[in-house]
Amino acid sequence: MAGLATTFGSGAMTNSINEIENAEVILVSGSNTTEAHPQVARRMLEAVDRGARLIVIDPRRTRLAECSHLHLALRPGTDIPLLNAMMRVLLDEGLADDLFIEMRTENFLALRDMLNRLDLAETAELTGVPLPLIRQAAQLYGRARKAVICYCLGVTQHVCGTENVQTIANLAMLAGHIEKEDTGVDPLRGQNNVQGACDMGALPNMLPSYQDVHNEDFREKFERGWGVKLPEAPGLTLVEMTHGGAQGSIRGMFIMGENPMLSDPTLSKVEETLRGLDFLAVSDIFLTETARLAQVVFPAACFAEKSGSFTNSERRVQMVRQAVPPPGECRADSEIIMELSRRLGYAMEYDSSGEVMEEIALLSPIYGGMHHDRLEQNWGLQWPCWDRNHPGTPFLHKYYFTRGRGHFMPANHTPPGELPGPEYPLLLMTGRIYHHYHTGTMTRKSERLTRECNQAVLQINPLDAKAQGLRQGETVRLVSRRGEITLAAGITDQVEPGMVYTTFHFAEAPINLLTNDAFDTGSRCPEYKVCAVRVEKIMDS
Amino acid sequence: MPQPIADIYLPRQARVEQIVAENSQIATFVLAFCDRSYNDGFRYQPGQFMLVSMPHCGEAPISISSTATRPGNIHLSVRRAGKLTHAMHGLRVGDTLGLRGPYGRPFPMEQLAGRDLLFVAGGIGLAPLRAVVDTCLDQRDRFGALTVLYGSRTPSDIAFQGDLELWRKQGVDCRLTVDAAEPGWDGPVGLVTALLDDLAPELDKSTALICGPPLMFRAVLGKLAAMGFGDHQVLTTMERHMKCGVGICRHCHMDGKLACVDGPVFSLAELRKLKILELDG
Amino acid sequence: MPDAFDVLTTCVYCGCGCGLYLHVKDGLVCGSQPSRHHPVSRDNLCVKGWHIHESINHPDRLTTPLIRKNGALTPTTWEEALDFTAQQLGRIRDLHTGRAIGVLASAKCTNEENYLLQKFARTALATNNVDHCARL
Amino acid sequence: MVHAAAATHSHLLKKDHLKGFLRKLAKEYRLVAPVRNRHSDVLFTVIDDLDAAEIELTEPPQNSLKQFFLPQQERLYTYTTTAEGYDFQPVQATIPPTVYFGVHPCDLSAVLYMDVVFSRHQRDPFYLRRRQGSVLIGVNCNSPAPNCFCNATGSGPFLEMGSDLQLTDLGDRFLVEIGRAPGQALIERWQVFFSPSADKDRAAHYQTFLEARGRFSRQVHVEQAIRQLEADTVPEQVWTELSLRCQDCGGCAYLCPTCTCFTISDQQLDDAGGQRLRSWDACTFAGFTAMAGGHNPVQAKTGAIRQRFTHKLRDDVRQNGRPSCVGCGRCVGICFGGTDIVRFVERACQGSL
Repeated sequence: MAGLATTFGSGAMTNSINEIENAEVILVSGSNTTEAHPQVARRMLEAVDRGARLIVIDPRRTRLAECSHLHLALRPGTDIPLLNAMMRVLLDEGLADDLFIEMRTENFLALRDMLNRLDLAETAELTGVPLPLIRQAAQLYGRARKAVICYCLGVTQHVCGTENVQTIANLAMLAGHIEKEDTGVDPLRGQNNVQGACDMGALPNMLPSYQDVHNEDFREKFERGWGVKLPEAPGLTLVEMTHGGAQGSIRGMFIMGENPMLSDPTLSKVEETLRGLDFLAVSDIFLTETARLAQVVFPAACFAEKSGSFTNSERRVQMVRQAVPPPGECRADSEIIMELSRRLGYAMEYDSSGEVMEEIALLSPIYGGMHHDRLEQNWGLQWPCWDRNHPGTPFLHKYYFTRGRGHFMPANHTPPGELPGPEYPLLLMTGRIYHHYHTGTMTRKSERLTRECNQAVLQINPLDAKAQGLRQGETVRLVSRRGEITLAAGITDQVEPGMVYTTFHFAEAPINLLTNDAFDTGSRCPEYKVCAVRVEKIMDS
Repeated sequence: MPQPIADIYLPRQARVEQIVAENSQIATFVLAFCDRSYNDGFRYQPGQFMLVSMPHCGEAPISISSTATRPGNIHLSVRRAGKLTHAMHGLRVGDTLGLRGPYGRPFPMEQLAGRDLLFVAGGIGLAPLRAVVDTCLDQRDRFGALTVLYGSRTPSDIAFQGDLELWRKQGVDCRLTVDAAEPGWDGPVGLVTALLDDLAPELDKSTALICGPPLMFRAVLGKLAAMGFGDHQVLTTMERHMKCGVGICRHCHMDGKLACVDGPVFSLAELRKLKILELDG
Repeated sequence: MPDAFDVLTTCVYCGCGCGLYLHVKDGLVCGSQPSRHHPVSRDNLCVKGWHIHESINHPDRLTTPLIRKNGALTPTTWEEALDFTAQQLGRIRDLHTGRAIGVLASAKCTNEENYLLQKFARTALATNNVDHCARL
Repeated sequence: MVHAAAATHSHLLKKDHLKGFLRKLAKEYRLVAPVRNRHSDVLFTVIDDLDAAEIELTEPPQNSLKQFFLPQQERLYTYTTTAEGYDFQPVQATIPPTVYFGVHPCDLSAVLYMDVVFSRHQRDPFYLRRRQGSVLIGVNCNSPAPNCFCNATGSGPFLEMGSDLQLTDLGDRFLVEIGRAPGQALIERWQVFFSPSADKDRAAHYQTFLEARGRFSRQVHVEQAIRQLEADTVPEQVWTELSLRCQDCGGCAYLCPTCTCFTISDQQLDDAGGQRLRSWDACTFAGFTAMAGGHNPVQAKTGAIRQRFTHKLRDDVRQNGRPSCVGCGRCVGICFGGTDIVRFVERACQGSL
C-alpha cells in the first residue's frame, strides 16, 4: 500500500465499509468483490438498488461487472493509461475540483502537464476500452457528489502496482473525492488481518504504527520501550527472503501461520530456498506445504482457541475471543514466541493479550487509545485512535491529509514484466474464488466448501478453447517459462479471448509455479496479475 | 411419554457375497445382510433403491437390480462415478458395507400385468430394469411379450451380458446396439432409437420402460411418441442426488416432487407436469 | 456453564471482518452465525463464514509438536521443540548475525501475536527481516 | 383470526411474577429464551443464570428454534471399520426436557411446519426426540418489527394454537392462554402464579391484537405471488435477475426457521473410523443437487433460485394449504445481492396487482 502512503500519507481504506452504500458513484478497479469481499459487494449492490451508478474496471466480466452500469474491460496492465485518460476528460470538461486541488494538494502542475501531453485516442487504444466509455465513466465519477473508488490486488499485483495506486489517488484528488464521508479511496485488504500485521510493524522497514526503522527518533523510542539496541538497516521483504536460493543470505527462518510454498510466486525458487536453509521452524494449525519442509513444526491454536484482536480492511480493531480450549497440545502463537524469546535471552512476560495491547497502545500512536476493555464494548475502534477518549476514525483525511497535503504523483504506462508472445500466447491472471480462502489450509478442510468447489479451474474463452479443441471440464496442461501444472478447463466468456484466469488456492494445481517473480519496485508486490502462458491439450485416451 | 422412534437412518451391515464384473466400469454386487433373520425377512419391489454407506464416503442411492422373487440377497449394479462408487469397486467378497432401505415408489407391477413390456436402456440404465425383467420372467404368465433394447458405447462396454444371454434363452427379444463398433461386432451401430424402427408393438397392450442418460432418454421419448405411445404408457426411473431417502432432506427435488418418495419411478404423464432438465433440455 | 453457548468473535476468512458467533456444544465448536448488530456482518455471513466451524474441529489439525528425525517429522515434546528451535536460531544469529534469520509473520494471526513476533525478531533475533504476505 | 370470545380458558400472570415462574420452570427444565447479550444481539439462549439474563420479548431473536430441533451440525453416528466389519453406533445424546419461552408466532408456526416435515413420510428420530421433550411458551407480537410480514403469511401477529402456553402482553400483566396439555399441566402445577382472567382482560387482549395488526410497516403480497407461481406466470426475467444477484452464501436458508434441508456426510477421524454428521444445507448451493460424476439436474442458477421460492410459496401451499414462509423477516435485508423473499414477491407481482 506504498502508493497511498506517498500520496495521502496513510495506506488504508479512507472510508468505512458501510459508507460505500451511501455513495452515488462507485468505481471498482481490479477487485472481484462479490467473491473476495462479499460484505463490501453487498454494500455496492445495495447502493445500486438505491440508485447509485456502478463502474467496474476489470479485464474479466465478473459477476459485479454484470451488475454494473459501465464495465471497462481493459487490457491487463493498462490501468494507468485508462485512469490518465479519465483524468484528462475531467480536465477537458471542467470537472476537476479546483478549490480542493488548490487548498489541499501539491504537485498538481506536474500532473496537469503530463495529462495535457496525452493523446486521448491513442491512450484509449492502448487500454482496449472505447473512448466514449472512458468519457462516460469519467463524467459519472467527476459529477458525483459522493464517490468512492474501491480497488484490490488487481491493481497492486503488477510491476507498476505502486504507480497504479498513485494514479487512483490522483484521480480521486483531481475530482476532490476524498476527505468526506461516503467519498474516498478504498483499498480492500485480502486477508483478515493484513491491515493489523502491517500496523503492528510486521514489515522489514517499519516499526509498529508505520514508524520508519530508518528514523532514529522512532528507533530510540522503541529501544527505550524494549530495552535493547535495535538493528538500523531495513530488513528483507518476504519475496527477498523466500527467493534467496539455496545459498542465500538467509540461513534460518521462523514462519508463523504462513504458507509461502503455495502463496509466493515462482514456487520452485521458494522450495529451493526453504530446502537450502540451515534451519526452518513453522508454526501452523495444519501441516501445510511449507510445514512439510520444516525441521520443527509447532501446533498452533486457531482463532477460536485464543484471544486477541484483528484489524479489518476499514481499520476496525476488533476482538477475537476464545470459544474453546486448543485441541491436544496446541498452544497460541504468542506463547510459542514468548517461550522462544526467553530461551534466546530476551524474556517477554505477558499474562494476556490485553497486556500486549497495552504496550502496543503505548508505542503505536494510531493505536494509542486501543485497549481491550474499550474494544470489548461496541464493535471495536477504527484507527487512528489517539488516546483513551478518542472515538476512533470512521473516515480518513478530514480537513487535512495524514501527510499534510495530498501529493499528486503523475505516472505513465509501464508494460507488464512479461507479455504473451508466439510461444506463450495467452495472458494468465490469478485471483481468488468465493469458496476458498488463501492457500486453502482451512477452507479445504470444510465438507461444504469442498463440495461446492474442490478443483482449480482455468477460465478460458470459448474461442481459445475451440482453437485447442477443448471440452468443458477437460484436464489441460498450463505452461509458463517457469513451470507447468494441470487443471480443469472452464470454458466461459467471463474472460476475453487471449486471456486465461485461475486461482491459487489449490496445492494440486499450484499456479504460483507459473507466475512471474517480477515485482513492483515500490511495494515489492509480485506481478500475479500478468504472465504469459500456453494451454496444452493432454493427449491420451 | 414419548415412545421410541425407529432409527431410520441407521445403516445395517451387509456382506458382499459375490461380485460380477459387468464391464470395465460396472459391477454387480451380490449382498446379504449380516443379520440373517433380517435378511430373511427383507422384502422390496422392482424400481426401489437402497442407500449404500461406504467408510468415509457417506451414502449414495443405488437402485436394486435384483428381483424380490428371488429372496436371499440383493443385487446392486454400480458404475464408477463418484467417491463412494469408486470405493465400492474396491470391495472384495466378504467385505461389508452399510445398507438401508428399500426406498421409493416401485414400478407398478400390478398395472403392468398382462401387458407387453418394451424395455429401452442405455449403459447402467439397464440395472433398475433388470429387476423388472427378472420379476416378469419369474412370473412369466402374468406378463405379455418382453423386448429389451440396450445401447452401449462400444461392444466391450456391453454390461449384463450374462443376463442378456439368459433372457434370450427364456424368450425375451433382446436387441443390442453400440455407438461405435469394434472388430468382431456385426450388430447394429447407432442410437438405441434406431432399434425401435424395427419394432411394431401392439400399442393398446404395450408399455415402455426407459432408463438411460438424458440425451438417450429424450431421443427415445420422441421416438415412442411418434410410434404412438401415450404418456401413460411410458415409465421411467429418475436419478437424483439424495441424502435421506425418505422425503425430508429435499436434495432430490423435481419441481415440487421428490424423487425419493414420489419416485424414482414416474410415468411420462407425471413427468410432463414438471419442469425438469430431462424433459426441457 | 450451560451445555451450549455462543461466543462472539471475528471471522478469519477475508478483510471484511464479520462479527460472528461460534456455537459451542460439549466443548466443540459446532456452528456459526452472524451478529445482527455488528456493523459489517449485519446478520449475514458468506458461505465461508457460515461453515467456519468445519475446519476448527478437523481431524487433520496438528496437535503435537513435530521435529525432523532421520528425515521424517515425528512427534516430540514442547520442551525439545522449543529448545532445539531456540538453539538453532541462536546459533545462526551468533554465527552470521540476525541478518541471516528471516521471520514471517502472518496476516491470519492476531495483532498481539504479530506485535510480539516482530518484537521477537527485532530484539531476540536482532533482525529487521520480518514480513508477511501482505501483497499476495 | 382472534376473537374476544375465543379466549375462554385464559389466566393472568403479573409481569412482576414472570421471573418467579421461570425460576420454577428452570428447576425442572432446561430453559431457552431470547436473550439480549452484552453485544446487544438477541439470540435464543440456554439460560443458566436467570438473574443475569436479559430476556427480550419484543425484538425478534436472530436465530430460531430450528437451531435447537435441527442443529446446524449434529453427530448422528460414529462408525468403525475393523476386520470384523463396518459398524455404526448411534450417538447416545441425552436431550434434557426443555422449555422454550418467549417464542414469537412466526417461530411457533415454523415449529409446526417442521413437525410436519419431520414426520410426514417417515418419522425422523433425531428431530422428534428433541421435539418430544419440549414445551413451547409463545408470546404474541404487540409491535411487529420493521421487517415482519407474518400478517401476509397467516402466521401472526397473534397465534391461538401451536404452543403449550400463549402469552399476550397487556401492560403490567400477561394474558395466558392454554394451548395444549403440557401447558395446562404447568398452570396447574404452579397455579399460585396465576389468577383468572376477566372479560376486560380478554377485551384488552382483542384490542391489543387489533392494534398489532395495524402496526405492520410492510405490505407483502404473498398470496398474489403464490397465485403467480401456481399459474406459472412469473416472468423468466425475474429468475434471471435474482440468480445473477444470488451470491451463494446460504444465509437465507440458514436463518430461515422453516428451511429444513440438510445434508449427511462422513468425517474420518482416524484409521479405524469416523463420524456421520448431519448439517444444514441450502437448495441455492450448486452442490445441493450435483450428482456423483458431476452431472447436475439443476443446471442453471435460475433453477436453484426457482426451487427456493417455488418450494416455499407453491409446493408447500399445495401440500399443507399454506406457505412455509412464516413472514419472520429474518432473510429480509440480509441478502448479499438484495434478493430476499420480499423482493421476489414484489418482482413476481409487478404488473399483476
